Amino acid sequence: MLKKRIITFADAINEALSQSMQKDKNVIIMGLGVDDPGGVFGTTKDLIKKFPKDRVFDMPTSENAFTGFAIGLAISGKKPVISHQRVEFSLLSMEQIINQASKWFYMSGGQAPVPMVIRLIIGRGWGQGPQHSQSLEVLFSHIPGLKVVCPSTPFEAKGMLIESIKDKNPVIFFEHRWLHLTKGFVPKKMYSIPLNGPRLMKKGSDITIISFSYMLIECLTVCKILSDNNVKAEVMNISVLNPLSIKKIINSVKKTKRVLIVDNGWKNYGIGSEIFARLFENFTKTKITCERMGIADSPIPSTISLSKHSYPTKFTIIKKIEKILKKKLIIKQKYISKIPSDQPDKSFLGPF
Amino acid sequence: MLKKRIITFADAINEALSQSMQKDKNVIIMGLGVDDPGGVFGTTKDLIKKFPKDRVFDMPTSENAFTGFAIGLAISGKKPVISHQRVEFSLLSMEQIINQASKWFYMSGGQAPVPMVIRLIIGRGWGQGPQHSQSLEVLFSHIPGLKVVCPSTPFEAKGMLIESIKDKNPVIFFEHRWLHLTKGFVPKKMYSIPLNGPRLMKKGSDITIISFSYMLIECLTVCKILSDNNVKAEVMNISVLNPLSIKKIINSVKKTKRVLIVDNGWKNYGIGSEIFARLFENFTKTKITCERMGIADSPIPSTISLSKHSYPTKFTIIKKIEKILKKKLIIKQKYISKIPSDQPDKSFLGPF
Amino acid sequence: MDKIKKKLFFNMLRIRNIEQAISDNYKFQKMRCPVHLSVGQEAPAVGIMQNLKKEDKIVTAHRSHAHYLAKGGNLNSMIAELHGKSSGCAKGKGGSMHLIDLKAGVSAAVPIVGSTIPIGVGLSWNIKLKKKKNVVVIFFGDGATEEGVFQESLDFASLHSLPVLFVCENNHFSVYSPLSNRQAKKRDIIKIAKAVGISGTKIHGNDVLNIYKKSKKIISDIKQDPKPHVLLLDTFRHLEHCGPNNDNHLNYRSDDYIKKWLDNCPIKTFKKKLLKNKVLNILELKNYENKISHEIKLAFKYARNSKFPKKKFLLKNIYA
Amino acid sequence: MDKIKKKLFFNMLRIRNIEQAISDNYKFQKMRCPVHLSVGQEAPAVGIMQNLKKEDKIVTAHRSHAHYLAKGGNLNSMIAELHGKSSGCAKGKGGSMHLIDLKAGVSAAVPIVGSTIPIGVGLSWNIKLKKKKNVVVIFFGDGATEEGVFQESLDFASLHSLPVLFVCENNHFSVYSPLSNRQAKKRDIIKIAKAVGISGTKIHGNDVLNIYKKSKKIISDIKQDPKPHVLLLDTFRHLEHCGPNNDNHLNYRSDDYIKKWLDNCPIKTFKKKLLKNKVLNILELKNYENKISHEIKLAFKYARNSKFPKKKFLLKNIYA
Ligand SMILES: Cc1ncc(C[n+]2csc(CCOP(=O)(O)OP(=O)(O)O)c2C)c(N)n1
Ligand SMILES: Cc1ncc(C[n+]2csc(CCOP(=O)(O)OP(=O)(O)O)c2C)c(N)n1
Ligand SMILES: [Mg+2]
Ligand SMILES: [Mg+2]
Repeated sequence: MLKKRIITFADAINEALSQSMQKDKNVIIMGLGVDDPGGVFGTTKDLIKKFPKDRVFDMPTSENAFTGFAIGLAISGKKPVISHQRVEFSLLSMEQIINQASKWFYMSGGQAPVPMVIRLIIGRGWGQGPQHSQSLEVLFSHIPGLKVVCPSTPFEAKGMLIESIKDKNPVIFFEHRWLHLTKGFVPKKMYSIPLNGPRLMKKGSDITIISFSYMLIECLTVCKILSDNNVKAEVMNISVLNPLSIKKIINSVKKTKRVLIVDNGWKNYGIGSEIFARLFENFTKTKITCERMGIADSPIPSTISLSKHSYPTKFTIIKKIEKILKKKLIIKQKYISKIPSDQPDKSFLGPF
Repeated sequence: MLKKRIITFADAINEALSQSMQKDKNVIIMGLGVDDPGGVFGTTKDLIKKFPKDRVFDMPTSENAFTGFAIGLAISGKKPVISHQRVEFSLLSMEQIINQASKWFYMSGGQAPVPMVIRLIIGRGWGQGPQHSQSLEVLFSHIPGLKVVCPSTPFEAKGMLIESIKDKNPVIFFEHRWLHLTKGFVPKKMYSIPLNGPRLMKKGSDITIISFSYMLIECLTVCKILSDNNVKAEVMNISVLNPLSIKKIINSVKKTKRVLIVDNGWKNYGIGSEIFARLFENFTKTKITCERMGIADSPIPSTISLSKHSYPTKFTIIKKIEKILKKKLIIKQKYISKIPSDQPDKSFLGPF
Repeated sequence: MDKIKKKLFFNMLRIRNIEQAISDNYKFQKMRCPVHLSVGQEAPAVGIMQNLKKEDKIVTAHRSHAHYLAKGGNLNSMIAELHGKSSGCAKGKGGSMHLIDLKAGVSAAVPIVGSTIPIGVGLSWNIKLKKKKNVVVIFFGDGATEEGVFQESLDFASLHSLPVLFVCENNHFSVYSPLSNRQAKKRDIIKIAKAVGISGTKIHGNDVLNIYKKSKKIISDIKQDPKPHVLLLDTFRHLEHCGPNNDNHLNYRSDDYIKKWLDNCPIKTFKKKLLKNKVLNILELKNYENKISHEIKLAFKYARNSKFPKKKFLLKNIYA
Repeated sequence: MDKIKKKLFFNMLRIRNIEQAISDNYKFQKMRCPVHLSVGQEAPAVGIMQNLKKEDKIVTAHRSHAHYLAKGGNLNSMIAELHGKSSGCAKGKGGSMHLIDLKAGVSAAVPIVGSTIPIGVGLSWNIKLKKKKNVVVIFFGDGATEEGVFQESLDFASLHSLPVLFVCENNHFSVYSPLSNRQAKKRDIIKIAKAVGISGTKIHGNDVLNIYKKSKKIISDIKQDPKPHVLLLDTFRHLEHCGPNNDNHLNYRSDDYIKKWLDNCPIKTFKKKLLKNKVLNILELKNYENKISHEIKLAFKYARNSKFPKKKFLLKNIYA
């Protein structure tokens, strides 16, 4: 009997890095603390033991410059993977990312590709507060020339990171801190998942739920609640935000005619806005019902008493779905978690 | 007989700065070249002659730090107005803008407002190329705590800048380089225009055209062409992108049922996406026809032979309207400009 | 002078015990935010702040508790903030990494490394513009000097002769990263300052008395004749980078190194000296401990009894 | 040595005349992009590049024509690029501010001040990783040293002993802004470098021979034993910051100052010396002029005769 191999998302990232480094000696890991005992939430743990020192580089807190160093490496044949333990730190390097990395291939007339990966970790919970829990996917997704990838499962994490490293373009690779702890099936062998758009997570016919990153996990739980209520939801995971491919989503909505978009970031000018627009561009004849949700449009406060209202939850999502379906839904006791809203599970006690 | 006072957009900005400085001694002007013979495309010209040296500050090319200096000034009672001659330079200061300025009031629990204005100039034409002609409004509009203002006429430029300086919040004030040269009626006296949303530019009943910044000017020309064709277009100017108020637009669309959104930036994940979404959130019962346009989703190339296809033009806009109205429209000879597409008028010959 | 010595000692002890109380109580999961404790690094805060007036301002970073307290930041509001309560110094919206007390001159603390450096320079610029006789002190770590904005800020403070004291607390680590991973051996912060026209002083960062004395002169000079100064203070953090515990088992700092620095604890060494020189006696010490412990008890009680902010505050204060 | 002197002279003259031709032809509105001409600043490019191999790389900024040409960048492709043609070195997509010639080792030029500095450091890091005996030369202006990323880049190059030569062409202005508006009087780039462990050399930026000689030694040292070096070269731009004209009427530089520097023109002074010392004679000079003028004529013809890129290329090359 074959037992499926279950590992954490963080370990899946680690394995992707390790196997990519093994396979291609041009792959280089760089970022604050990639060689330290924490190993970027475990994702780079022990790489320094497996590979020579000149492939795993701790960085000074010079985020702007080291993004430039990575570009220099990339245009001369290396494949750097840089990481920021919070997406907020990358704001120091927006000039290099937006003006340089994203346009280099284009503005060199197609001569100089920039094969690099920028891992951006989204924080959440345990009072991280306004400067350690932003999402900001849209800031990158708006920029032609950047690929923006948001895996939601350990399986995706590994396959999409391997593919992102292979890719010849600058790839912004979002990892939600709370996903690092989640577990799932991940094959041991090296495999890659093409960066070509939405993935069907669950088949259904009553409503299409579109989400990505951590919010997708909430949506999958919601699906179980819906199942209990005899509602068959189809769940689409837009794991690639840019370039955005909408075809599979259109097909799903053709079937369901009802859509809920649950954004992983702020709602206003969010990822959901673009999807919303694309849907209505495509459904000019057929009537569809569409709603969207996202993080409340304020800085995310530290105190749990407020931050618990920042994020969409199973309950607020169900409420929206009730509105769409015009139908009352019942939530069984077992879904009512006793874990405080600033912890993904009991094991997570901060401090960061 | 009263003759209306006609001045350029750049002069209107200059007047707004000058009158604001006159009125409130806390207003301080800072930025590269604010005291030089060019005077930021004329917008700060001669301020150094009218005001003491310690109110008009040339800056080193340290964009990140001087945004922080401005925050320090603002939280201690000054009202700094900083400028970047290209929006691209502000990317060096995204950390200060997004993590700090936008959240300071919130994360201080409402104790420390940050009254400052960041003037961002959007370049276009004469081969500016990929790093000197981005728009990027959405990067700021997505951030709660920032106000984002995009005047289109000299009248708006003056009134909204005066209001932005008075405002207690960080205001991102976008000026399109090509607007600087445009002329219009501007009262001499100090006046301000509230930062509260869309402005009706032209009344009509057949179609609502929504735009902002320089693209709005194109749309107003298009209106004349439409007029010739007996099409009555209503033009709405979303001069405040954040916080976005949609009510007036809804009312307009209630009447016309047809909408064209002409974005001033890239189409994908653009300003238009949010408006599109808001429209369909509001029109769940009534059927509306909605289209959007924006800058082609690529870096903007230097050569005129390609950049002329980057931007929406009178002709491509008319084409979209033909699609919406399902009707052929005639464009009179006089609208067919002999000025190359990389010049707003004959006088503009670069070099930047 | 003895009075001041006692005060310096008391202030250090107070901070130490408050931090210890946070550490002890963290496990109860009521302080639900990251904390970067200042244990071991009390001397710079206390020594320098003794020379500041209320109207002088400070800005600091993630490791801000000592600075906040030494500058006179309200203890109750700080502990309440850590508990996420609406009586907190940032109404619960900030947490430990966003301490602020405008009345006491604590202008800001934020957890983005280096970010308050230019903001502090902006504050000092305004002091100069207003022709006031005050100073801004900017606290940051060795890691923060690697941010370009540090250099940009030095440059500007020098160009405009601003009344600002840059204080680098060099604890030799950025999280687990030793200096050798991040900075060239020959790199010298005092020289970096000098190269842009700013004078600098290096003092041992655990010697509170010397810090007090030297910074007294420096601060009074700055107030007299505005110009920036850089102070470099070598020190050591006792606990883990972030969180309530000790992390010596991770071995990123050698046992010898740790022992050397623990022997050199700013409070232990100063206490020994004060007792030896009879500036302080055991009874007074006991009194100090009691007084502080009482204050701490009240602060935690205050925090616990305070209310959480109501839901509607989520969308309040986004715009002024 | 005479051969080299002649070559240095010829290369400077060639750049000067090319730039002059661009200036002269700009009014025909066929070069529809901003241009930042190098007239007056030919010596650093020519002097340093004489010591580089094809495999050595350079990066530069907005004022890049001299660097591109001195490093061996293709003239036809450059003029075509300025004309927006598909035969341009960046297929017309970049314009004057984005010159590139990978074969010649011109890795990049971009107009965001300071931005290629870390990218150049990245290139040199890779040389070190590959254990090659090459060098990267990074060209930038006095203004660029005000960007924090300059300091961050120096720091890292020093930490990892990278084979990189930082070349600051100090023309004392950033657009119209004099140094005094931007940098403290006592600020010293060589000292800034030293403070992080990098040695530096200041040479007069209009003395091509000395630049050649000093940089020869520096570059060969770097190739032998990789470590960074900073070269500071004072110089003067003859024309306006951006565009084809002279802007002396704006009076942001005094007449005396301009005269002093024009008298010190790198080409004029070197020519005088070479003629005086009989290294060069009038006939040779005439030949040089003719040869260059012929080359320029062909380049402009090439550019004019080249085709514009077709519409479909707008959306090509966004992704590799
Ligand atoms: C811009 C940025 N990069 C990285 C981090 C992650 N980080 C938090 S604290 C810290 C250590 C900084 O070291 P130092 O300045 O020496 O302060 P210390 O913790 O030693 O007091 C780092 C790297 C951050 N908060 N901000
Ligand atoms: C980040 C950034 N800020 C401002 C500008 C505008 N700008 C273009 S060239 C230039 C002058 C820079 O001066 P310097 O580095 O000394 O070069 P020079 O023009 O003197 O050769 C400036 C400020 C820019 N391009 N990029
Ligand atoms: Mg430290
Ligand atoms: Mg210069």
